[in-house]
Amino acid sequence: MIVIVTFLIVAMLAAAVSAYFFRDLLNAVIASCMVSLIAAVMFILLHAPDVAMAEASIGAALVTTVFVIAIRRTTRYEK
Amino acid sequence: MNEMSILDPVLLIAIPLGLAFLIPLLGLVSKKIVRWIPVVGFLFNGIVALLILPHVLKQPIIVKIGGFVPPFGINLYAGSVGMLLASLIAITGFLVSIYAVKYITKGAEQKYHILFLLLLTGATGVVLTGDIFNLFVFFEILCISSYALVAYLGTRSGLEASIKYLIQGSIGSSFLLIGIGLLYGQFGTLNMADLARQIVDYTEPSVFVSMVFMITGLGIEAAIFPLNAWLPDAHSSAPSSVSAVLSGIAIEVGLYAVIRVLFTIFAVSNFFIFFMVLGVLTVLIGEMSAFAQKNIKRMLAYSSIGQIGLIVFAFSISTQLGVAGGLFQMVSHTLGKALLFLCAGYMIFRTGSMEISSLEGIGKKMPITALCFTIGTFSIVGLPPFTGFASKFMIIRAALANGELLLQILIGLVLVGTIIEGAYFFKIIQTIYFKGAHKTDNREEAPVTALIPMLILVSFIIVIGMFPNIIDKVLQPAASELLDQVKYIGSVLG
Amino acid sequence: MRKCIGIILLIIIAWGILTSLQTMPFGVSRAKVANHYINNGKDETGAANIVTSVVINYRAFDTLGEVTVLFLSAIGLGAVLATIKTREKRDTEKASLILSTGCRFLFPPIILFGAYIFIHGHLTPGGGFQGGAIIASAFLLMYLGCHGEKRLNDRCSTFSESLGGLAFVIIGLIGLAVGTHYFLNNFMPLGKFNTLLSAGVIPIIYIAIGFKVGAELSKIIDLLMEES
Amino acid sequence: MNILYDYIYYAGAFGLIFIGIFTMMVKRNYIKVIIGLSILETGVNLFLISVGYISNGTAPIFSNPGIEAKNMVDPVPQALVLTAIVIGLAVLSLALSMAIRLYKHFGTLDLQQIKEQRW
Repeated sequence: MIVIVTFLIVAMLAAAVSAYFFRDLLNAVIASCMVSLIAAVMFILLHAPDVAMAEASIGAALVTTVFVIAIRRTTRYEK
Repeated sequence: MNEMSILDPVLLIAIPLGLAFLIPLLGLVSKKIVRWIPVVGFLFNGIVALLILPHVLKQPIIVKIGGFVPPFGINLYAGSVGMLLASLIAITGFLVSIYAVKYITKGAEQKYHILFLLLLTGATGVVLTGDIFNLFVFFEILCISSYALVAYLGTRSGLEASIKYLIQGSIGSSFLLIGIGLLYGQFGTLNMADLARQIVDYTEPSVFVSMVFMITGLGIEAAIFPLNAWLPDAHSSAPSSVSAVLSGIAIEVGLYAVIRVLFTIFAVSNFFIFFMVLGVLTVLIGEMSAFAQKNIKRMLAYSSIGQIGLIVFAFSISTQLGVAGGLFQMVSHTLGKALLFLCAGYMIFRTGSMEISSLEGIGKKMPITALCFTIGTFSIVGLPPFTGFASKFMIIRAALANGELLLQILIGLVLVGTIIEGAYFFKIIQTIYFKGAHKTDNREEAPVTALIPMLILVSFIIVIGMFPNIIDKVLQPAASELLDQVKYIGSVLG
Repeated sequence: MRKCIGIILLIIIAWGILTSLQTMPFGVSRAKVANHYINNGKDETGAANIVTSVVINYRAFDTLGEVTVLFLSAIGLGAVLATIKTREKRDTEKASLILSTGCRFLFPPIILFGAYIFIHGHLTPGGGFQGGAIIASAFLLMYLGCHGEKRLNDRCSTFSESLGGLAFVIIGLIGLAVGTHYFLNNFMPLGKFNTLLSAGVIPIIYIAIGFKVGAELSKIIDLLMEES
Repeated sequence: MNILYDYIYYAGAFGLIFIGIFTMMVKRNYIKVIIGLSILETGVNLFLISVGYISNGTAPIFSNPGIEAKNMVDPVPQALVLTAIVIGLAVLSLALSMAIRLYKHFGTLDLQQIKEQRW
């Protein structure tokens, strides 16, 4: 159990750090989507199924969609 | 008791929310009705708030939402402070929304009215609530509607200001939420009175950290000195009717939240010197920056920073007289600054420019607006017989009451700030009346819907300034409510 | 330069948080309020899902505020985007028949699933917000799959968001008017525990929220995607 | 091992919060700043949920009769986070609509350049 949790948290932090470093905004958005998804898994592990559902459907899916639409209507690369 | 159950303070929040949800439906029927909805809502709010006000002076009303006893459900605490500010919000909102009926012509009007209605509903919620997470939710309502309203005109400066405000404001909200989480982790409750009962010593490191988080988060909205980078841009590039409520109400409400958290939850008593110095710094920086401005709305925005500093200073004296003076200064700043922004709105609209130099000779073309503007500046600077004088006088009396040397020095610095304030406001008045009389292009007076709110505000300023006893009856119980933590806990938890 | 200031600031914050966290160890029960909800929530509200009973009953005022925030966001977004005059034109390929038929085929089940989630909010995990988000995802699928054919009906979405919000407020006001005179009081009979028709006003409020959230999230996506 | 287990969730949550704040402070691209905001919000939510956790607990739902009340995790932070997630979405979508407007007006998302070419 503890190994899984540690792995998840390290993966989550790695995703967050890579969201900081990516020059391509689309990649950064996908990385932050991954942060949200792993957070949803961790909510399940912390026995919060309601929040996990909300995080997966709102935090991961809809927020990413909104980001992608915004990037499509603006610009994709950070200079 | 029977009569009180009809006049429930929760109506002050529920009815405007319902009206805001109703606006899109009415918008399908008729576009004209929509702009009168906020007027109706705030008229209702004003009447209800003024009817409740005399009852709460004797004893606060605790509203249990959903019928659950306070630590378990959310409660509203309609005490003297809450109802004083709620009536102030309702009255200002009523006047500004009358003004906006004709003033807002560009953009998506219907959306403007919804946002405006909800902004002040959020403010009412903040001043009435007795639960810290509920405070956060209403703060978000207040903030999000302000972000959208600042960007409403879609100009470049408005957009940039709004983005700055949004970034700083959302960091502030996250900090507030972290502070709430830390408090919940330690004490297992979210009710203010219950927290206040359990927090014995605020200097304990863990409690102190959560307090710092909450104060930082709220301080961004209240624009206390190091956290106010967003304010001048946001207040100067919003539509004038919005600037009036942002300057007159939004930052005051933020400050109220800071004071409520400090006094009631943590019962802070010894680092007020720190806040006093911050307040004086805010006054001096705000007034000096205002002096250097050429743009009239930016000047008014910086002057708001100065006034906020004065209010912080008054509250941190933390005696009965000082707190009452701070509340009085809040009232007079709300009335005065709202009046100034409303007048400036039509002056800018008619001249088409925000530069002070372009206002030359407007005293002849728009005599009533210019007169109202002049009275507003006199009140803000603090000349008798207007409200500003009475409130500043009260603060000075409070500062000199103890005879401490430090307080005397600081109040001296505040007075220097006031002199700077006087200097730049008289510069504007000189421009309005005594310059550029040769200009002959025809500019008309502001329309009636704009003049009525201005004149009502002027009459308030004069009446309260001449007879400060009217409001003093509310201020004294309000100040003792803020200072008396034990009574607050007792009245909520029984 | 900015990085240095940032790192110093973060170190100060981290130090503060570390001192604070020592008083709140992980995984230990401590809350009096939470114990009350867990032990009495079942009897006082009639909902099997305690989170739902907290969200819709004990802390319903927060939820009303939350719904308002979402409403505000949709309105504010419309106000901000309304000032754009020129609409861009993009060359997009029309979706193939298989894709668009597949999307149309999937649309009703997704809506149904969303409705299931918010109707069963008081029994199983989920509720108005999650269900509303799922409904919005159905509309998103139609946008992506059936290019430009199905647009959100403006009037319909306005109706459902306004009526959803009004229903919430009106239920609250009914609670104020009847019975014990409390705003948002659970004035209806609680019914048999763990059945669909139980828990008083909770299912009704969740249905209203589901409609409102679904309409609003779809509207946000619609406003952002608007181009043709 | 025990100490690790005690603090690992908190460490994850505050790691996210710090990365988020750092991104918001350092980056100049507006969309990157908003990505930082979304990471920050996720971190705060994770922190709130882990405050309410109880060792060997169960989800606070009486889904079948055998579940006992005393082992349930704290439902209050879950309700708070539900609210916070929705508020986060509201702020993010408003912020992104402003990004679209910003790009229309200035042709760039770099906040530094925008500051320079404002007047």
